[in-house]
Amino acid sequence: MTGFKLLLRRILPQLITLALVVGLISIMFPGFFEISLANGRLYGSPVDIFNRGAPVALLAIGMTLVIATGGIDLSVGAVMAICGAVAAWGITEGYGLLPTLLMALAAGLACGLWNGLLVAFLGIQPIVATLILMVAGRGIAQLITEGAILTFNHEGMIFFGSGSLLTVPTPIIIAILTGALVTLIVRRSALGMLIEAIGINFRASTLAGVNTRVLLVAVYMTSGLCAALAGIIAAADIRGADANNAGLWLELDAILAVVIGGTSLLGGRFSLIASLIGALIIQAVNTGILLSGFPPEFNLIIKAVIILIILVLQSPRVRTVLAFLSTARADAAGQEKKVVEP
Amino acid sequence: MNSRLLPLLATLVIFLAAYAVCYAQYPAMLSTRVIGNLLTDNAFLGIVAVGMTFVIISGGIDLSVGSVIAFSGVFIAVMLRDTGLHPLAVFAALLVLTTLFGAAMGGVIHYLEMPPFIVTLAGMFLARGMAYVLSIDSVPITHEFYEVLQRSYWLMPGKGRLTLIGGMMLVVFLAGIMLAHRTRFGTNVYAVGGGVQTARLMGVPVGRTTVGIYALSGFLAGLAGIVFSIYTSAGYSLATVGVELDAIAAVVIGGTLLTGGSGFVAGTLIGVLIMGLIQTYIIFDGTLSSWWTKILIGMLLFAFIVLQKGLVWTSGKRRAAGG
Amino acid sequence: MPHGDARQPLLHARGVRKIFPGTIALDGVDFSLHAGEVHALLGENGAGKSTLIKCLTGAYRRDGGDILLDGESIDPKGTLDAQAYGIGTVYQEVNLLPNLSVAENLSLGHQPTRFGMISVRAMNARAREVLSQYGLDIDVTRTLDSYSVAVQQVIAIARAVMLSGKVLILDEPTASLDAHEVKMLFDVVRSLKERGLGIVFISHFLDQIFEISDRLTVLRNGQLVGTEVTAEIDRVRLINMMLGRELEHETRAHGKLHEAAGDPRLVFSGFGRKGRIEPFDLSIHAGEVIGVAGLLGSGRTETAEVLFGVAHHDSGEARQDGAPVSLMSPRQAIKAGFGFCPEDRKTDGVIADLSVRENIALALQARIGWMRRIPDREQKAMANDYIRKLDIRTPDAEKPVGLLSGGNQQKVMLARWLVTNPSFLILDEPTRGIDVGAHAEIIRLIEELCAQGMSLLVISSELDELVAYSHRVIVVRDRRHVAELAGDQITTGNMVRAIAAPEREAVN
Amino acid sequence: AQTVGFSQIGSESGWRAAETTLTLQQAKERGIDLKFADAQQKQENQIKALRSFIAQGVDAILIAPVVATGWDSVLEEAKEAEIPVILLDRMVDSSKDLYLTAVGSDLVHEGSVAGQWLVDTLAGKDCNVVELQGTTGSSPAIDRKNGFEQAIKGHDNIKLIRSQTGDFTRTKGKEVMESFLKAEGGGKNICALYAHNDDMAVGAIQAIKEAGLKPGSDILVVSIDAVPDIFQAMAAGEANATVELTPNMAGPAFDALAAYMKDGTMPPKFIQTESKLYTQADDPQAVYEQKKDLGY
Ligand SMILES: Nc1ncnc2c1ncn2[C@@H]1O[C@H](COP(=O)(O)OP(=O)(O)OP(=O)(O)O)[C@@H](O)[C@H]1O
Ligand SMILES: Nc1ncnc2c1ncn2[C@@H]1O[C@H](COP(=O)(O)OP(=O)(O)OP(=O)(O)O)[C@@H](O)[C@H]1O
Ligand SMILES: [Mg+2]
Ligand SMILES: [Mg+2]
Repeated sequence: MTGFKLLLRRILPQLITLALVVGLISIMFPGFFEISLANGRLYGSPVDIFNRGAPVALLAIGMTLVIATGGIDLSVGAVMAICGAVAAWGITEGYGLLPTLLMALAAGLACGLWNGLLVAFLGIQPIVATLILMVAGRGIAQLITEGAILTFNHEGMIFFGSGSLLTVPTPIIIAILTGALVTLIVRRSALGMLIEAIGINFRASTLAGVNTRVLLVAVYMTSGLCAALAGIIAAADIRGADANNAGLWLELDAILAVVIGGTSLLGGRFSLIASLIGALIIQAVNTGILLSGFPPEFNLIIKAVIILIILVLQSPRVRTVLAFLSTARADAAGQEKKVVEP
Repeated sequence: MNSRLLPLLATLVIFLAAYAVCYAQYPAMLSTRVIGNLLTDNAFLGIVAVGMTFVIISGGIDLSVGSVIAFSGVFIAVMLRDTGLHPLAVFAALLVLTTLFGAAMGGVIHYLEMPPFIVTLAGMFLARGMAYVLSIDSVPITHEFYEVLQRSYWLMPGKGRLTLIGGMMLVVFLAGIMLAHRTRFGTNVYAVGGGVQTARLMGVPVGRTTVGIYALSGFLAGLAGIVFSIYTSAGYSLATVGVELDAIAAVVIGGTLLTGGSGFVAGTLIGVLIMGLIQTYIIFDGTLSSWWTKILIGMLLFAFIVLQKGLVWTSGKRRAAGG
Repeated sequence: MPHGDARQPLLHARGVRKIFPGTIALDGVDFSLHAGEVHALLGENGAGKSTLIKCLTGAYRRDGGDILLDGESIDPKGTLDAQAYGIGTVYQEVNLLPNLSVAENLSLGHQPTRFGMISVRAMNARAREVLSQYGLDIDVTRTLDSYSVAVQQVIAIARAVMLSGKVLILDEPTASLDAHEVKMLFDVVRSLKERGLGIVFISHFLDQIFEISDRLTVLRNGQLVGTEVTAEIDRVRLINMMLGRELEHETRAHGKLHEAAGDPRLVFSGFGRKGRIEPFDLSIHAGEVIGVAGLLGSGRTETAEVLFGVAHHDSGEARQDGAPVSLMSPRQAIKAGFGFCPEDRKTDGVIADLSVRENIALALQARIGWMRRIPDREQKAMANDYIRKLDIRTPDAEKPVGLLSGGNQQKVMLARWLVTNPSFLILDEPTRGIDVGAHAEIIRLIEELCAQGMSLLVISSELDELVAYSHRVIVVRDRRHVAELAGDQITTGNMVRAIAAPEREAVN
Repeated sequence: AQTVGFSQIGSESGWRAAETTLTLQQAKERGIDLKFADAQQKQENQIKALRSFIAQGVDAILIAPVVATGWDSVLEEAKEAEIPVILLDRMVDSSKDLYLTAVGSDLVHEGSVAGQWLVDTLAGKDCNVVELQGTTGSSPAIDRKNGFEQAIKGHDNIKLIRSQTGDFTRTKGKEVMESFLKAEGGGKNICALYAHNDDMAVGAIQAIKEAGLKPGSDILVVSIDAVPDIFQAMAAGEANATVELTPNMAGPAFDALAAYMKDGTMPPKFIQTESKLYTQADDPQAVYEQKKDLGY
């Protein structure tokens, strides 16, 4: 089987889910697929899904790697706020675009480094280690903005939120480029396999000579970097750093995206592209809810029900049943229940 | 001493030391008032954290509890407002409901083999969504029975109050400790946390246990909801946002491993008290801005965890060296 | 008479089938067990022994066939059901819970209760009593993971025996036991047999099979080869049945290796770690095999772990070719050209969800660094090479290693280190759970490797094996290296004496 | 000096940050030692804070209650300890003798001021309005919605066609507005936007601009709070009106407290601050300059 076919089979459930959600929306809202140009920029609901989904997609990239190592990163929302605040502060203080961007990215890396050190060297459980930054991080962000929304009007900075390149909104480009770059690095080098090895059996990987700790730190730093990008986009989008609300609860969406993408929260095998599709699915659901016109008190229920349906359809148990029913392919490898014992 | 108790002991030592530090700075912190407040104010958190301890020991997680508490409050308030039922009847109905809700999540987790994180995340959305649907407004509870409940406290010397709900939390902790260490269900929870596959091969009824764990967590979240409604005499759909994270933090500070398989209900009590102590300290200080409050909470959390690790590590080392 | 064929069997399986994706693990296997007999189940690694056990006890859903207990059709849905039918099982690899105390592990599901509450005191007392039957006097309130694999194995056996009312199934229970424990186990098995239990016994040690079993059934590639009365079959024919071919040479029959000379390649002096292993001196030449012998928990594994940097040594120093080397982590050890194939393959060895190919390439890749990925083609070639060389039974190199049979996982572990071509390889119980054919293969491999100049340190509970390939043997007792045997001194008898010698004789 | 405990809801918006800043400033001017406690949007934290203030024996307590219900027992405790309590900017459901006074604006009134402005501006022209609600379930969201609906009731030319929550934030305001625009024929069906706070309005204005429409003329924008940024938008002609909610609630509160402490003067139970309407005619640039350093 070729690599492409393998990939397709891996992401097929996610693609089908996405198609179903989009189909559902377009039934409820027939004008869904209309795309036009406005201000030299693609304009339409599908574009919105990509555009609004970009921050979560970025977070999901880092989160996928973290989860693959068997960890979790709850701090990404707060890191977004910190980096957004740094970006807004740098720009308003007049440091210029490039230095400001570098500062914001460095802030993200520093946050990731902190998380990574706690997890890899102090042996603190990832959920707690990152909970610390989740709590404190927003405080740090507010410290930078002094609690207010720090607004700016720098065209270069705004470009990252609402600009476009060849009619495609910048956030989409950034998310896709980052996704492609990380996939390339991870799959063209041995990183991917080593990360998976750590996630499946940390001790055995260490004994096999894998530089587990350094790798862990690197993975959390990647997550921090992705969060920084998302934070810059979020700040640029509203032309201001909202330390209180930027990225609030987005960590849950990112985790959800990774899980919908089929990566186990226990670590191990991962697929970045599936996570990205997962992020799109979540945003499609959100956008669909907004377009539907239901009163907002139903938002959460609708979301919960849709998530449950998606997950039930993707659950290993149901998938084996489905695979069994469609006897077309009996060798549905990889979907068989995993048993570690011989 | 049993080496398994080491983290528990470390946590206790740290708590006492921290309290001593606080006392040195603000002598009023040792008043019965503060101690009574510590119990009363954290009663709902403590109760829900007991359920969370079981869930986490089994290797799972329950993100729905905060929303279930909010839902419970709204449910009680709306029922008391719109029907003539006695609060006790409403409590019973509510507990059945939340227990079933938990059991249903456990069922989905076990039978559909879905990760608890996500199932309970959906549960979290669902419960809060239901609360919204019941009532967007906050609904006051005016039943006289509630006044009776609120007035039942024991006035300690020094004007501190040991309230009904504070006492209830302690009872739940005692029951939780017994359940964890003195029943087959408790051992099964630890067994599932040690490894589902292995537990199954050893004949542990994994399905029943998993459903039971989340049902228990649902039940205790409902109970915490009742306590919270007594605490505030109202139901509000936006209440207790993020309490699940507080509960998880308390459980983990109490020495329970999120990877499952080891931990103590008693440790969770200390965890809850530590979290309460941090907050009380910050309020007594009263000079911190909003942001420094958050940063300090994070730093203290960090300090506690590192101290605990260090203590366990050094004493573990000493034991090894001593033979 | 235990094996009168006319009687109704206690446990009878007919036409059991089990299909995994890409593998037919069991293809219509018949199996019958009588009351009061010990029935051995044999076959190569991956023949389907464990799978049959799991189908019988409901741990796997079978895809076909019937199971009769006392003539009644039963269909256990899980281990719990099987236990209710009176079937107690020790599965391959220790299947106990590392986080529970020894006593809890023993009594899980059957804890003594008073007024619905578990009586911890009674539970501990019972555990102590049960384990004393196996000569194990340990603190039953400590968690299981504070004991070595071997101790855990004994506990698992004790538990299964407690649970078995009619049938006891033991899947490679002796893989990590030494002669002493094995004897103890056999005593228990015999007494159970007296009481009329049917016992299924799986092992790759033919001596043990001949010693304890009444009848035996051989599987090959998921198919039944035949059932025989043990007394009526000889070793050669049995091996023939299992492998489907002649075995060229068995372990015992081989000549001594050439003597190593010149400067030692590695010198460890005063190496040790407080609380784990007393400081010891050790020097190793190129092309030399050093055997390590000792009882359970004597500190053999600890010796290996200190050498490989898993446990940091806190005294002594190491020199390689005269120059000091730092061995504070596995990475440093690997950089110095070490390799280490650990004893507990489940927790320390295999990466269960990764494929055979990736597992084999892992150590080499880690040494090369993440940047230079070994191309897929090379990885495949490497994997296929060793799949062939070590006869690893897998449909292809892409199968997740966790789905292989126990013995085959062990071979993958070996392959992982062989591809790194280390100058010094530490093997902790390398032949654990490996079938006769592969066993001979591995021993031949060890000889071949040291002929090529590799130095080895091999820990094994099989003293015969040590005699076969070691140039020198270190005997470990109570976390101390108490004796070193060389040349003609290396005999099973000498080793047993050194292992058992009381304290006063120890220093020599 | 007096010690006063101040339990603030949190720091969820610029407006609230400004309220905190001004409260601290006012306390400092009067030589009051202010104990500040941020409750991070949680009622339970506010109750804890109140209890701790009582345990410390402060002289008075200021509280901006996150929700109206659930304060009875803790307020009773304060009363028993003879500590006067003053409510800031939001009301509680409890009996009036449990607190000294409440300083704040009438949230329903704010909504109706905004609604009335729309009614007056349209002067009978047909208009489809979209609404950006605050956080679902929060009292400002409920009351501001009610007030607005009361004001437009009976004016059949005004139709509320879509209403969705924007969580009081810019990001969500922008995102929700984007979907409103798509759902309503690219914005052609929308003639006015009512946002429950200025932040959402600022976000929505960007969405309108990015859709190629002109906020302020193609789509009228009215919102509440009067934070500095909305004045900038008004100055640029991109927003039309805002209703002021003054962040200086502490000033009147401290005054009332001082009077009460001095000779037991009981203040009125509700000190209402003005809900002033600002439009483009009020020299928004000047108001911006005046407000921008207040810590919004
Ligand atoms: N869960 C599973 N999924 C896929 N294949 C499996 C699974 N379990 C076992 N197999 C395959 O079934 C075959 C039989 O394995 P089994 O474990 O029964 O062998 P065994 O006879 O016990 O060998 P050993 O002596 O090495 O323990 C092997 O080829 C193995 O790869
Ligand atoms: N019979 C026993 N009684 C008490 N403790 C034991 C016993 N056997 C092993 N242990 C414990 O198990 C731990 C592991 O020992 P270690 O792995 O070094 O043993 P070993 O010599 O490698 O033996 P093996 O690997 O064959 O079990 C030791 O720290 C010891 O505490
Ligand atoms: Mg086997
Ligand atoms: Mg060993």
